[in-house]
Amino acid sequence: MAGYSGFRILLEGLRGNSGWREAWRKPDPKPSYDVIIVGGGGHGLATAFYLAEVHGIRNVAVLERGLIGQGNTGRNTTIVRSNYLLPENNNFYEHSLKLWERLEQSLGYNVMMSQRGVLNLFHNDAQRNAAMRRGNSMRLNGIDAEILDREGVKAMCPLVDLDNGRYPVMGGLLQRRGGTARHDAVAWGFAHAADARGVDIIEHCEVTGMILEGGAIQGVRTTRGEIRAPKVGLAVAGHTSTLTAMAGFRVPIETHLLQAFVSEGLKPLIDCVVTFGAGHFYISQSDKGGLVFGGGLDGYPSYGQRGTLPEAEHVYAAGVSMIPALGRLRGLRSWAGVMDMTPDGSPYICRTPVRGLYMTAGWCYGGFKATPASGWCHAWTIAKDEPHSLNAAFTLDRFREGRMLDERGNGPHFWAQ
Amino acid sequence: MSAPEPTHPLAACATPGRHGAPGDAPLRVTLPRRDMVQVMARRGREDALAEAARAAFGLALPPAGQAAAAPDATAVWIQPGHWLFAAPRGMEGALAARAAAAFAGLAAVADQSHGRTTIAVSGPAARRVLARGCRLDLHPRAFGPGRAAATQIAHVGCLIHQTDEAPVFELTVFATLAEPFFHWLMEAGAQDGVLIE
Amino acid sequence: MSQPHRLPTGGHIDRATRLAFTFDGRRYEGHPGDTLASALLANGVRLVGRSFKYHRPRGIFSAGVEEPNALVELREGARREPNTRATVIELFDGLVAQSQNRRGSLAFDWMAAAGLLAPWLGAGFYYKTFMWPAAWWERVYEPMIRRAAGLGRASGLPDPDRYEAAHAHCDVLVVGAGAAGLAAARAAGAAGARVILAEQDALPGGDLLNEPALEGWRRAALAALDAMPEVTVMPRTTVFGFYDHGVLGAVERVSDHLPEPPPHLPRQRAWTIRAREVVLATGAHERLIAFPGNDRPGVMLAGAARGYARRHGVRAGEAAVLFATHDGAYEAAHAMAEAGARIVAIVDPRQDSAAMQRAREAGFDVRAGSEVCGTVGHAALRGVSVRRVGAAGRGDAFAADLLMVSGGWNPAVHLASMSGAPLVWDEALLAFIPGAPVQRERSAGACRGVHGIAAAAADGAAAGRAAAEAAGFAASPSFALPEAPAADCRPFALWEVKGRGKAFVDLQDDVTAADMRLAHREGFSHIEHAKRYTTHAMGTDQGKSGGIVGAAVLAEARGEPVARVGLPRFRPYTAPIAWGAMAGEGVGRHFQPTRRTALHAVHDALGAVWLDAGIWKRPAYYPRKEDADAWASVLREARAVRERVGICDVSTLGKILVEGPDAATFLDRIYANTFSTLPVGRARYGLMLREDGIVFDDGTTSRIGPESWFVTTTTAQAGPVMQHLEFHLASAWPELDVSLASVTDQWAAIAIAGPRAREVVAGFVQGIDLSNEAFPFMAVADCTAAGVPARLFRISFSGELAYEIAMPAGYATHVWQAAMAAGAAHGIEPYGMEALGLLRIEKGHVAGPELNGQTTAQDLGLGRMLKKKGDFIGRVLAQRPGLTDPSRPRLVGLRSVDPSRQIRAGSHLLLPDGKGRSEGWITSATRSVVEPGWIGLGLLREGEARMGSEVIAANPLMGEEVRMRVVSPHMHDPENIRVRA
Amino acid sequence: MLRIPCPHCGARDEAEFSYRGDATVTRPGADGDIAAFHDYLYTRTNPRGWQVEWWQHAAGCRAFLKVLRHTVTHEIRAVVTATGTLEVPPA
Ligand SMILES: Cc1cc2nc3c(=O)[nH]c(=O)nc-3n(C[C@H](O)[C@H](O)[C@H](O)COP(=O)(O)OP(=O)(O)OC[C@H]3O[C@@H](n4cnc5c(N)ncnc54)[C@H](O)[C@@H]3O)c2cc1C
Ligand SMILES: NC(=O)c1ccc[n+]([C@@H]2O[C@H](COP(=O)([O-])OP(=O)(O)OC[C@H]3O[C@@H](n4cnc5c(N)ncnc54)[C@H](O)[C@@H]3O)[C@@H](O)[C@H]2O)c1
Ligand SMILES: Cc1cc2nc3c(=O)[nH]c(=O)nc-3n(C[C@H](O)[C@H](O)[C@H](O)COP(=O)(O)O)c2cc1C
Ligand SMILES: [Zn+2]
Repeated sequence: MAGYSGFRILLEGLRGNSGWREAWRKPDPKPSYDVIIVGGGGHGLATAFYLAEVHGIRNVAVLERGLIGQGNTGRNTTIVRSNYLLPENNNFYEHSLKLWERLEQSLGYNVMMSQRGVLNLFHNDAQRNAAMRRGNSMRLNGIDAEILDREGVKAMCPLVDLDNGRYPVMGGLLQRRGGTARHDAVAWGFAHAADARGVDIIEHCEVTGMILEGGAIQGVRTTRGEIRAPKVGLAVAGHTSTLTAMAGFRVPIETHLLQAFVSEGLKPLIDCVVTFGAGHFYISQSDKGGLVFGGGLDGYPSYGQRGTLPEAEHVYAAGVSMIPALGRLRGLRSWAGVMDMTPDGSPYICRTPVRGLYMTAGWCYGGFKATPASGWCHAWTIAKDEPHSLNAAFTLDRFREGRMLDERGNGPHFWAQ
Repeated sequence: MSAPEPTHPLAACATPGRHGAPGDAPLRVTLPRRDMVQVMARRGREDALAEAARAAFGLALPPAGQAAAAPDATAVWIQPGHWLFAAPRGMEGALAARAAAAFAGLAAVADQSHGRTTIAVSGPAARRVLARGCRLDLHPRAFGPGRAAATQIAHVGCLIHQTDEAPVFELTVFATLAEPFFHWLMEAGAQDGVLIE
Repeated sequence: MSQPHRLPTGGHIDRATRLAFTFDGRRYEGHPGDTLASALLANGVRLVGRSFKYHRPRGIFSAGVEEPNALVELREGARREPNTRATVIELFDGLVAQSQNRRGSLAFDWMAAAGLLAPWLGAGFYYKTFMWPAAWWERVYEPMIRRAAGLGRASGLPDPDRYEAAHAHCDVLVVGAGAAGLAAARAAGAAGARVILAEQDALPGGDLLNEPALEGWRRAALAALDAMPEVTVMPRTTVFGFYDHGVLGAVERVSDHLPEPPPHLPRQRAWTIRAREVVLATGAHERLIAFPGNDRPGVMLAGAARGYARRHGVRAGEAAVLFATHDGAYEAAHAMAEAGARIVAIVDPRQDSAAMQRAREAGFDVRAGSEVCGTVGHAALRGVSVRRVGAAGRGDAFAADLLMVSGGWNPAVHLASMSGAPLVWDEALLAFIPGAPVQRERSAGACRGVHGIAAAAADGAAAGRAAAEAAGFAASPSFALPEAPAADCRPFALWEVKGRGKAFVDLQDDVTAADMRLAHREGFSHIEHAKRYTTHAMGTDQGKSGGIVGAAVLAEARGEPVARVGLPRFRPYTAPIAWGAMAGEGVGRHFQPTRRTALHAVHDALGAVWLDAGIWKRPAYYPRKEDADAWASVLREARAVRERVGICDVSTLGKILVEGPDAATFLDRIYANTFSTLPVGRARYGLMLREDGIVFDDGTTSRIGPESWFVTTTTAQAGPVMQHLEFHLASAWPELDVSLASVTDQWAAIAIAGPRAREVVAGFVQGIDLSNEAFPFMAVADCTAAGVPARLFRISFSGELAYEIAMPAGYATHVWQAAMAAGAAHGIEPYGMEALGLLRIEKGHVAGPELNGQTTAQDLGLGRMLKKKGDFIGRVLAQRPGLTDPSRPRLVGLRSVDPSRQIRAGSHLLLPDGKGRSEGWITSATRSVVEPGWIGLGLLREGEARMGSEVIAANPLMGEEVRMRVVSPHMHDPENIRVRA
Repeated sequence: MLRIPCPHCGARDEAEFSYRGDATVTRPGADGDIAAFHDYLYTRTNPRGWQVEWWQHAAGCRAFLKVLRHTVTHEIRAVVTATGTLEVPPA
């Protein structure tokens, strides 16, 4: 199947766009595969892509209970960055950012990765010092970071109210290489590219059970029958506990609710991604013109994908407090996703107590940016049955060991991450 | 040196007079001076405590959501086993001493006379104004004289006690947060007009 | 000249009053009762906007919230509000509006050239291109796309208006005040229920406003509601979302119909409504039909044309064609004829119907079995092409300037769907209606497919009565319902007329039927994928009139019924809502409350520079004229403490009274060190861990009675510590008899520190022998201070001889002044947070930057405090290997080798030969007064072993590298001689 | 928005409460080892369905409550005080 290009667009335009074909096939499941990936979000699809691309494992199925990209991948606020504090995290996310930087070309699909800059505001000495520690950690690890003073913030995002809010702005930590990508296109692009490499992407196929023999995985039961494979990778975000329960073990994950919002379409207004340091709020503008924004967790476990009014009010209030010009604009739509929260805010890409069963999970509300590296490391771990050094710390038993990766020192509370 | 009159937490911002819109039924606001103590029952001594309260204060300890009044004191249920006793401002520490003596062995007593402050609001606009921040249903069918409830208004914890049909609501808030609370009240009341007495 | 299309009589218009307004700089007039849209139509303005992608000319399409085209920038300056639907803007005198999304003028929009590229700009084209060269995406392609996309322009200026929140509770909430809603509210109200009737329009009535014959009933209903004290009618109030547990959100537009909000009134109010029962009577949105050129200005929904004629007294066109698939739309033709328009033709794919016959009797040219297959004109409709259904070719041309379209009605099921109700397909109505409710909710009238005013009213009355009964009220008396003949609204299934030219299913986002088919061809066949691929139903109207049409086109492509395809998920908001309204009043300076200590005014009078510590305001330092800069003030204050005596407000520390027979046991389990052994009248420094073994908080806790303890916490953790205590008492040790009371607000506290502290304290404190023997370090006693009862603690954060005195907050000013008076002779100086920070760093006391939620007691050099015996929170998990790992960074002191070189917290510590690998970081930094120069605290790997050696404080962000010497964190008086003096 | 029926205060808005985790785990006693505390603090059933969880009526009576709530529908079926017990219904 021919790839996408400007030339093809031109040609198809002349032919009434009749020659386009499915972006990925819609195969029926085969009885068995070398590897089954459960979950057709960005992470699952990326895992399949890298299994095929890097490890030459192409007899792979991605099983998705609904539509691909309709989980958190399709409902997140699309921020991509690698401005982490702990070396385990910043190395991993930097690897991810590097993959993002050439993702279009790797996939042959425009995921609209846009390095518009991610700016985290700070409002007091303590926050500034923490930003310094983080920014310096990034720089020492070869990652770009800049500290902005108030003038720098003003220049980067002129609409921010520096002075009149409850907590005047002191400055910001900027990662220019951070930015946004088009969420749906990430799922579709990985699907398109994985499919082109032979991966079967099977939608409307829910995994309902695990086939285990002697402590090892042999395949899965699904709404479309049994499918066998010696290796199974889970990439089901907030549903991880449900799947591990099928395999007979529990994990340190609690599934929480996070809302996001979009405004009406507007002419370019906010050029970068800005996060408020004085309350839970962050914002960017999509290429379509909508302001995409969000805040903190709603505060309780939920698989319900619907948010609550008081938390929305808090997000809006923080928004106008940061940028008073937002007051006269309008919210168009709100929605929510179900987050796989971990007790330290860091993820798992690892083997599990069941032989042949692997997982990438625990992405909290920050896993979109991880999509390529999560897939890359998950694929590595599956292919080699051992972690790559980039994900060696992202284990399930780090809490037994007391080796938490707690970026913000929030402690062992899932809902506080 | 003798003890001076304590500074009122709202001394800097509650200026008597008319504020906001010139309506004919403004929200009436007064700042009654109260002593308050938090009384916390010992495990299993609630009955004895109730008895002691009756003897010493002449009131029946109210159940959840209620307040009880005697001529010189009120008691408001605030949390399981905890009541807030209030009396008109007297000698420093007198109410706490009286409660400590009456409830010795039955309850812990924490003086909160300086830690809380009460703002009484009344008039036909009272319910309407409170609804601009208060999440509780204060409609006569749902609330009423003798009812009390702890809640949060404009991010500030607030104990609401309706003392009167009129209605009169007494709002008891943390002293260090009284100013922002009062600011909210003034803003919320501005469209109806506020009369600070 | 003005208002050539205004009818002389009729409608809810006050013709006696004239309102002036401008659109794109031209002046027009209208009347109270007009919307901006009706006034523009009255003035003959047809072209009002440009579409999103192709910048096609667009006119007014609807008469309500579903408007996709007529979006304008309303008002000017800081009040400019983009994307405002002209169809819901109530006209006011002096209104200013501008068209948007154009380059050049509305009539000559340069961007319209995009239309020529349309074959290449189909759905999702951008995913397939702009990839090479890679760098061009961000530099060339994307900026181009961003500029072209988007609709209106934000002002970019702070919104000058105020908003507020409001809360409501009711037995029955009725949403929508059409015939169904009015009847529902009346029935529920008559039963005695507390009712709220919310209506987004300024005038309650819904479709009744288009029915002069039923005006009497509408008024009677409103009068009846007005007479019921427990019924509240809320006009201009849009219910935007249905949330869990019977909670709905609504926005009331208090002042939007006025030039600006009157003094003291907010612009809008955001209501949170808790309803026992909900009646949804939200009516229906009329459905467009996809045919080539269906977006030409002059193409309008039939019901809208009828409404403009009947409600607003405006003739939306002179020569009108009706294209309808059901009888319900025919009233539009009659209304237009009454309004004096010529009905050129009625085009209907059906062969015959009651309405068609009546139309023929009225003398209209009814084209049965026909369809509109094209439109003529550019910025205004000039003609319509009509052909037999399914025939090929261009058909017959009719000259017309108004094409009224109705493909049926889409019940407004948004709220029902948000409440969790499934949507079920009604084959007769060709529409989705709400299925069995999940919450305590029911729909009535057009929003569940009950059409016709009489039927809707009866349905509403029944729903209102049932709702009141479900809320516990007895059945209500009945009342008169309107009688009106009902037209049949069951449409013929004609979704799309295929032909040359663009047939839009989403007018705003320029999504065509062809785009939907392309999406299917590329595998985006599910409605949710198709939506995202094409942006169908993602505009500000969220597909209210065309959403289902797109679904039907997709269904045809898939070869499946529409019912199988379904609609994209409904989400808040039913209509876009102002950001400011959702935010409410707690914004800007009031985003969080400002917490002040009892000494706030004192600090203000001393000229304090303020600092935010959480929500508290605390003095940072007290500048004096002679101080060259802030550091001069800070050093002066700190020096006063080291050399003489200083006074500081420490009221913000959390204070908790812990009392009861089991209080000592409780504290032993809460703290990592032992408290039960502490005698009455003594304080002890305590360390709390989290259950995961990380340090949670520290503070000094005193035993003030055998069973009574005064716990202090850090300012930041006061709330979390209280919750931590309450949680463990409730969950882990419910058997312990302990009472907890927060007394943070009751007690203000002042620290008096410095070598002369004792003399100063002696000057105003009575009732205590202050000698070192009688009142040693860590002693606590009640006393009298300046005549008021107080409590004296001999504790020190600064490292000097120091006291803290706590007094009932109302006396704080009095005591402070007494202390200042007593200290005057000793050179007492107030010191703020900056000096306090300096002093504690010199002393090596940890604070927030070290207790950052990532450090263990060992990390901080406090490991020996952990008791060896007995359970306490964090004990077990603190023993995990990762937390006892000797290679973890340890607390050290740091001193610049070159004293003049500044160091900063957040710098990392590198070994001189360490190849840039971070070995730790600086947690706190300050200038020092003991030994001038810069010092800091840091966490450094193998910290103890590196004492005396040099490290480099690297701060690449600031481009700095400073040589530091590793020293003991206890840089000042490590033997604690001064505090014990 | 949840409306949580506090046994002391009646139905109140979710905004007055704070969630405090799964209430089916209990803190191991003094003899608990790392494994026991690990399970108590970190390992979660995280059911897609009924869950008994801790909520504090923080802005009201400050009581810690056990709430039986469904994590998909958000329905609250029962609330008891801290020492009460709640049975988790079968999925
Ligand atoms: C509102 C919101 C904002 C966010 N913002 C950001 C952000 O700005 N930046 C950022 O980096 N991250 C962000 N995130 C987080 C990010 O979206 C996620 O971490 C990431 O997308 C997770 O991708 P995934 O592929 O793991 O999960 P998903 O995309 O959720 O994919 C999991 C898939 O598994 C499927 N599945 C589940 N159970 C089964 C089963 N039994 N059988 C088969 N399939 C199953 C699901 O249907 C789903 O499609 C945000 C998340 C949300 C909700
Ligand atoms: N314009 C029309 O021609 C039209 C539209 C719909 C229904 N109908 C007819 O109306 C009659 C049915 O009466 P009905 O009462 O069911 O519908 P209705 O359209 O008369 O009334 C619905 C009312 O609900 C209001 N509303 C909708 N959503 C709202 C929200 N989220 N918040 C606040 N208000 C909201 C609308 O503004 C409207 O006033 C029938 O005759 C039906 O055929 C006509
Ligand atoms: C980055 C981003 C931008 C979005 N922009 C829009 C938009 O412009 N219009 C719109 O209707 N929805 C927009 N959405 C929301 C989606 O319509 C949808 O609500 C979301 O993907 C969740 O799916 P669901 O509502 O079907 O559960 C956007 C979502 C995301 C993640
Ligand atoms: Zn309660």
